[in-house]
Amino acid sequence: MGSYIPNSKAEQQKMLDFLGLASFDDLYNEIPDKVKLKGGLNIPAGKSELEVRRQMEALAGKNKVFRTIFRGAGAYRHYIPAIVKAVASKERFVTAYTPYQPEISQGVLQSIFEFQTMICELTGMDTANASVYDGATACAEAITMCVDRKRDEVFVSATLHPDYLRTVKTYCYAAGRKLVVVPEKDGVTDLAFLKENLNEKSAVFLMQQPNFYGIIEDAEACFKVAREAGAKSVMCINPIFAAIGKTPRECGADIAVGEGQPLGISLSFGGPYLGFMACVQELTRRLPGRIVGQTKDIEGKRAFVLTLQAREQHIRREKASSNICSNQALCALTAACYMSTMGPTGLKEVANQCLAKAHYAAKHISSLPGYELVFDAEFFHEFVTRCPVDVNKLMAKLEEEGILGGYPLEGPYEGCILWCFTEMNTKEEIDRLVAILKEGIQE
Amino acid sequence: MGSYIPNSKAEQQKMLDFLGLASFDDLYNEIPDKVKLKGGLNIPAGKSELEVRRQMEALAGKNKVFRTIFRGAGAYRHYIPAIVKAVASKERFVTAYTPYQPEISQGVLQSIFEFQTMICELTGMDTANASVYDGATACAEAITMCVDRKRDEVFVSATLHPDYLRTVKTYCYAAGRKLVVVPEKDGVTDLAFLKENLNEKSAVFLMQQPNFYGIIEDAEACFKVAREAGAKSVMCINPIFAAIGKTPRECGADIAVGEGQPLGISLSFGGPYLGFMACVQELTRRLPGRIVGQTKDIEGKRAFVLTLQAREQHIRREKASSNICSNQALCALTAACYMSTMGPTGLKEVANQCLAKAHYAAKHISSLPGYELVFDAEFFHEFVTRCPVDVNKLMAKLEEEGILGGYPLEGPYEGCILWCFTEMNTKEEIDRLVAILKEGIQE
Amino acid sequence: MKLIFERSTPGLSCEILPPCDVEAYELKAEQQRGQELRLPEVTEGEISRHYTELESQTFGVNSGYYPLGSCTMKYNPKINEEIAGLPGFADIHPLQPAHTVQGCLEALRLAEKLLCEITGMDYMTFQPAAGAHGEFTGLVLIKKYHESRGDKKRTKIIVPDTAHGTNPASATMAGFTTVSISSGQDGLVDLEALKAAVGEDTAGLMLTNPNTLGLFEKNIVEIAEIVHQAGGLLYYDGANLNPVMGIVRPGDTGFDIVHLNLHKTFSTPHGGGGPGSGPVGCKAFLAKFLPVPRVEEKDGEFYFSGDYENTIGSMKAFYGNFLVVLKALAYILTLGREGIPEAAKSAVLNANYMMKKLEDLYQVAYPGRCMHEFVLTAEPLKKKTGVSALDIAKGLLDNGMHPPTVYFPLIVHEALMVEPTDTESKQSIDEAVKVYRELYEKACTDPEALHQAPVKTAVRRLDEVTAARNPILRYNFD
Amino acid sequence: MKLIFERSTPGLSCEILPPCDVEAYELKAEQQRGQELRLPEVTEGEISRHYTELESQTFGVNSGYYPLGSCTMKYNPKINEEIAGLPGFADIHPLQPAHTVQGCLEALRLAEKLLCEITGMDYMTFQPAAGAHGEFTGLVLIKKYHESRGDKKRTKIIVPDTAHGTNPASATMAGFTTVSISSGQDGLVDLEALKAAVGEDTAGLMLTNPNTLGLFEKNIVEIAEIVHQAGGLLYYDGANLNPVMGIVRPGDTGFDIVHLNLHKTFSTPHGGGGPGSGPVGCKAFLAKFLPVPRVEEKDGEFYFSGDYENTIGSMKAFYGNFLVVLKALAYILTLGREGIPEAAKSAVLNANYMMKKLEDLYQVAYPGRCMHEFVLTAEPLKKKTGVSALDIAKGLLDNGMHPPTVYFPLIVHEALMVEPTDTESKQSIDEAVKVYRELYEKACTDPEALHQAPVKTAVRRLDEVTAARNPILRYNFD
Ligand SMILES: Cc1ncc(COP(=O)(O)O)c(C=O)c1O
Ligand SMILES: Cc1ncc(COP(=O)(O)O)c(C=O)c1O
Repeated sequence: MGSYIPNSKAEQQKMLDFLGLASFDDLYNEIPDKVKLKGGLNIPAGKSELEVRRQMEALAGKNKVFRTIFRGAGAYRHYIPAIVKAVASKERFVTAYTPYQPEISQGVLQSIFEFQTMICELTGMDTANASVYDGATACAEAITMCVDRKRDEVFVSATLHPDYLRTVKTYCYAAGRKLVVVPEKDGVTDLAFLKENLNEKSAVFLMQQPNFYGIIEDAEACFKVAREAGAKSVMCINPIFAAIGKTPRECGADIAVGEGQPLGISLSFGGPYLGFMACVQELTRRLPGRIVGQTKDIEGKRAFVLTLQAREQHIRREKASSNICSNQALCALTAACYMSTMGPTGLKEVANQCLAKAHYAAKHISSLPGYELVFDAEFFHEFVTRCPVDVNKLMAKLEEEGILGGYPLEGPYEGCILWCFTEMNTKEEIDRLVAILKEGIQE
Repeated sequence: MGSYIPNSKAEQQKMLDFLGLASFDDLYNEIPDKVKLKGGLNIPAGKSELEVRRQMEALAGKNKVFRTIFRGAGAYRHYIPAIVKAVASKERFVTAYTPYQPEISQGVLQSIFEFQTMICELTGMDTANASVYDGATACAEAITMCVDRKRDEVFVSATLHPDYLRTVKTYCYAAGRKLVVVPEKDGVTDLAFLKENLNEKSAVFLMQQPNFYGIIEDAEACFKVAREAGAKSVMCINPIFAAIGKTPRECGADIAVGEGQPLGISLSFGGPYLGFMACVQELTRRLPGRIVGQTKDIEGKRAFVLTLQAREQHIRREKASSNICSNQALCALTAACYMSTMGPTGLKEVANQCLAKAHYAAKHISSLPGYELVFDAEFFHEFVTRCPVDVNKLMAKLEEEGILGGYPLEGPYEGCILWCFTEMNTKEEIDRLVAILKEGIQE
Repeated sequence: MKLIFERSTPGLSCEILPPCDVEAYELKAEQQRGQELRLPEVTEGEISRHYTELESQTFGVNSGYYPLGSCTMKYNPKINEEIAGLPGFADIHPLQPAHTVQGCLEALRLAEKLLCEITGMDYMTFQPAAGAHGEFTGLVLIKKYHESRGDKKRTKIIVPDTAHGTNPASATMAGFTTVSISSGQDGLVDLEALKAAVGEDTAGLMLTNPNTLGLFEKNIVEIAEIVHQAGGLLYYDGANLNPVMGIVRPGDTGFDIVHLNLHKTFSTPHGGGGPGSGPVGCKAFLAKFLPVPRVEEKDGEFYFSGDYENTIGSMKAFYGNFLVVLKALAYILTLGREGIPEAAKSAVLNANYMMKKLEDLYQVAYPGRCMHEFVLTAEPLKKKTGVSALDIAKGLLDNGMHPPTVYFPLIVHEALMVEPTDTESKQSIDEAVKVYRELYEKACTDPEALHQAPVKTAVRRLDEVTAARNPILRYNFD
Repeated sequence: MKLIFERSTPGLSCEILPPCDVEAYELKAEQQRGQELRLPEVTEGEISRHYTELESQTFGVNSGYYPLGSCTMKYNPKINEEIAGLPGFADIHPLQPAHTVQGCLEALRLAEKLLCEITGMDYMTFQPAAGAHGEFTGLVLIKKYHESRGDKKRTKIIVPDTAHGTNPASATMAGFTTVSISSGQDGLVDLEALKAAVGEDTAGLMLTNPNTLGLFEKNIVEIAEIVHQAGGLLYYDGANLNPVMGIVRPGDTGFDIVHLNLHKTFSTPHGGGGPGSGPVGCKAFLAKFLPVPRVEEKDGEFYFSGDYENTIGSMKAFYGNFLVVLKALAYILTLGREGIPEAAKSAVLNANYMMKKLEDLYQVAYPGRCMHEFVLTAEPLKKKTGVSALDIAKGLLDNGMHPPTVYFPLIVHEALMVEPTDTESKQSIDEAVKVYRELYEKACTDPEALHQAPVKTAVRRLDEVTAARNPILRYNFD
């Protein structure tokens, strides 16, 4: 059994003696006997490091690591530079906690301040927070920011990622808010529906850009409608796309949120990821979670500190803007380091390569009989095609070649495939994919 | 092309302007034109990080990583605890250089002081240095320590690792020293030969423990003979064995050296490894290389510093005890961290498991017809058996099963196999090996 | 310290990607970003130095004593990090087909089984990303439960005044009204106050046990009875499970739902504020409400369930902070049957030892046996010398130690909440005690010195008022 | 700081191994260790804190400006570390059959080809583990060469007085006598002195170019002619290749043998003193003497040669510091054709820029165009103020900078040898210049302050005399 306890039995005895206790059990005199666990935990005995490693390596060995990935749908494989991994694994960043004591936490604080700045730059917004759990909860939290007693109806586009939509539904259910899902038409938000249904109770309209199907929507038009109805607008944006695409601010959003995983965070079977949130000046004090601000110390030296804490649960308790306490700080640091490493040119290059490769792939895939594009709309790095063969069989075949194929859609587009291409996919890989698809049709 | 240069073209131009230079080429005015390289280097253009990673990963992919290893012969697979890897990769340990400025290098200095202490503890010696390149060069340097004008003949047992022997030969050739290889008899040093041939010119006798064939030799007897002839004794010892075996000091050696790789350093296709050297008090000032000593700062605070530098090349130049400058400091730190992690109990446990597993394996392998033990002598974790089938075919068969079999010997024992077993080999693996060997015989 | 933006030089960059190997594509002008993208332009060496500097101004568990009450800053074993970094975990896409992620699914199931045994629960979801997220999840379960029984009047959640701020905040998010009940003289839930508070509108009680004063709610069985009898459910805030794991199980003391803080009790690192993991366990009768997807097992094959009819939905995308769960799993496997209670006992012993070493100088807010932490009040000291809890905290900084949590729980004035944890040695506690005692002396003889502290840190006390009044929340490029 | 032994508590340990799964075996009593084994007994958390503390008292390239002359402390790219850590390299046994290590062998061959092109050599061995080891290897080649020609009288190696201490020390190890020749007024090899020194007993000349004063030996062609005509060989100490790589190749200026310091020129980290790598290249006529084993290639398959007839043997076990070679290889592939000379030029530009910014205050020992480094002499300053080169160095420590190399080369009194390297920015050089200038002012106004420096470091100046006189070289347990 691995023990991390740095006191020997002899020392522990000394401590017990000092406390005047006969045994360890005496430490728990306050606990009624009848509720104490009898006979110990029914779990295996402790193991040595080597054994635990072997067991966990065996588990890892049961997963398949795909060499080639053409699947996104909310989790994207991008290249993670070595420096990013090195920085993110620095021991003190990893083992510190929330920087409650700013005098010895300037490192973490400054890293968040830098992250906030970069998120503002990406989204065009004025203020960003230190992170929330992920893209889905960022959407949910953004909605909460917009709701007040007068306006408490929520509009969300059906083209939002299904997991995000489900999360938003749960949050709305919990808070007792009415949620209207704006239907999708030809792969995009039904603007007419939105126009017709927004009303004086409508608090907010939220949509995703590019949307779940990869399509770059006409967000500006949607947000204009929302604004005219007196509702706030939230854009959930892919941060890589934001490097080249019209920013949420430029589209007229009041709040920008998104999933930061593409910014240097590994796929990790879905987490930990990084929810980011940014907003226009007026909404700053409605932001949930930690925010770092710049100030001075008593000697006039620039310094950083957690600020605007009057919004937060530890001060406001039931009146707080959110319950969030622990967030995804280390992921935020990772993303900031990633953005610094790529720089403006590099980040745009990532985006442009995604764009170029997806369009190259789309051209060749969609020219295969049966693999037509489902939607006739501009896209970023994901797009939907039909599939002339059994999707599961196709995926199995690709798997044999070490390829994770596109995501088989469910619901209205069952039988279609959502493909994703990033800078990680070489032309060679894409050509190989097209060749395999072609073979599959001929068989 | 990856660039690590932190000055933009614009800034470089500013710097050139400041220097009054028209172009970069002017920086090299001092170099005669006729020797300058024309047309640039004939090497490929620079590559991005992603490309370099792909190229190097492709190379790594051409090597076979064996799940199971039964081969040692100078490089041993032991378990490396996670904390050891984490410590050894700490950025400042990795990127610092020799601690010439002790006030800002106490970390490195203290780590070496601790290493020296542990090596002294392992070997029973009084003083250790900060490391030399590897076990082979440690042997060669130890010999140099013992030679003087009166005594300059060197005796080395033939049971020394062949690479070490070759290295010692090269060093002796360079210095113009006579080298006598004491022959091997039944797998051990021929004591009678040693006794007969040592003389008043003999400076030193060096042997390995356990020897190349895994055998625990009667070093005490050999060293007694050497001492009686007025020669110094050097033991090249496996540091894991030293945890349970008679120490060099107890055997009567004046100097202990060895390869520190088993102490937490990965196999790494042969390097970097770690040469350690320790000696009795009287020889301290003949030790080569860096030595760290304890002292005080002007406020009386304990501190550490490179000391006894009057032995070294940067002070003594041609009269130095060695030319060594850069050594294997990070490997020494790694080994010290490994020894701290294992502790006295843990290190003995490693040794005892090696011992137990090798004897378990020997019992079962040698009971197979044709796989008899070649030597009838006590061994630690390596032993030699005969092989009733074609060795190469056997190895190929094991390889198919992900097993790196024992080392096929050359020279006098050609056709025999040197097996090695460590704590990393489970009973299951060993049983599987025995089963495969058995099958092989029956075929 | 420079900001990374201040290290930027126009034109510099790291060369990370090869040139694009397919033809370029351009977005329509109206889809393109107009605004300039001002990210740092730096070489790798510059980035490396920058973060090395930031790290040097960050205090982590490895930097020294870190007894931050309620946060369980225990040592984070390195093997767990290595395991979470294995490509077989880190490089797995969350939407891979089930047969290619059997290892991930098995790990989640195994973690569920082990943690159910440790908490006495029947089922567990790993979706919640942190403790507060777990609370929220649990409260939505409570809501759904009552609703499913047609019981719509239960709109109130009872929360003791010692509770962490996330408890009432979570209640609000779940659409409940918080009823705060004050603690008794002994720092425990006042049974009479509880009885008075419960009723037909009671949805449930949230309780931390041991509570945030470090005291075990010894009347837990009675408390459970009162709440259950009123028709409410019992929610366990597991942030303080560490001192009682393997000793007493929330499930055995009447709790219906628990959340755990894997980043506290189960040694996963705190990451400068996250990511954590806040799995929620419940008794069988609540299982059908749990968020989806859930991992199921059939004939040794693992798979994700589809939507359950009664599920509350999802708490986030995918399945939670998976890599964090892995680290906790490795820790539990390492400690095992005997190690879990051993760690608990060590935490309690350390806390009581340190408390006793200090109680003659600093006043213990609620004396008696504490569990993993104890709360001091600097109020008498402040009255006597003018030196506050904050001053003491800042004085500790100058001694290379992280201060305890200050000014929490709110019911203790000038609170200093000390949680040594199980992985702290007697030696380091003794050293800390020495410093705490010296600071007390200092407060008596030279209070001004403590008002001025810290002086040895990278920056000194900050102007937090201006920070909040005129917030500067991002770098100004102009 | 505590020593790890002082953190030890009897009875503690990390639990690393499972119990042994085969029957125990015991050595005979006379083969067993009698002496107690006093290693630290500590938990992992204690080890982690210990080394975190040690690291915090270690100055690395990432900590700040590190212009340690002759050592080329350039930035160490992280990708190289990641590559060296790949299991396909790190977990390979050196004695695996050739067909299972084709990747390792190909990497060695590729590195050989690239470095041969960069140096103008025909063959290269990677066995030498560091620069000095390379020198020794090269000198043994020289010895063997002359011997092979029956030329036994060549017992002398000529070494300029500016040479690094390893040069003469290596000559001794190779059984040669060192003939030191003094430099001319201009800091370069004095051709007349050289002519006087060479003769029938000349085995060779060791030369560093640019030399340790940072000056390019512009008469290199003449030097080569003189030595070759006398029958000697030319050895290139490659520690200073950085400023001329891709610009001029030792092989093209008459050198027969070179060693490289991969841990200097090719960005592999210095590891607090090592490991490095000191490959040795030579012209074709010397190839048959190179150490074995050597990597050979046939039909795209790589293998190790057996013993060559004329080989000097081996310099160490196996094939050199393989992982270090890999890092250098990754670096060379990254920089490539244009990047290599670009790095060289950046190094030269930085050095000249900084020199010019200082030359009005600090005296440049040998003024003119420098290459990668320049040597200042604090002698006039010392005469004027009593402040020595060492005092300036210690003053730099208080400013968070690593000092230059001091008191080397020996021919410059009060030498300060500054090598900014190519990976330092103008900004950081400007900051350094500011500090150097301030220290000069300080020396003039308050010399005592500099005699007292450093004051901000973890420890202050050490008593090095006592350390050497009464050496304490290991922890005393009693
Ligand atoms: C008692 C208690 N409950 C809940 C929480 C919230 O946990 P988290 O920060 O993981 O959201 C905390 C964290 O500080 C806590 O101490
Ligand atoms: C000019 C010169 N030659 C040789 C060496 C020796 O190299 P190493 O330390 O790698 O043995 C050095 C190292 O400082 C050097 O600067």
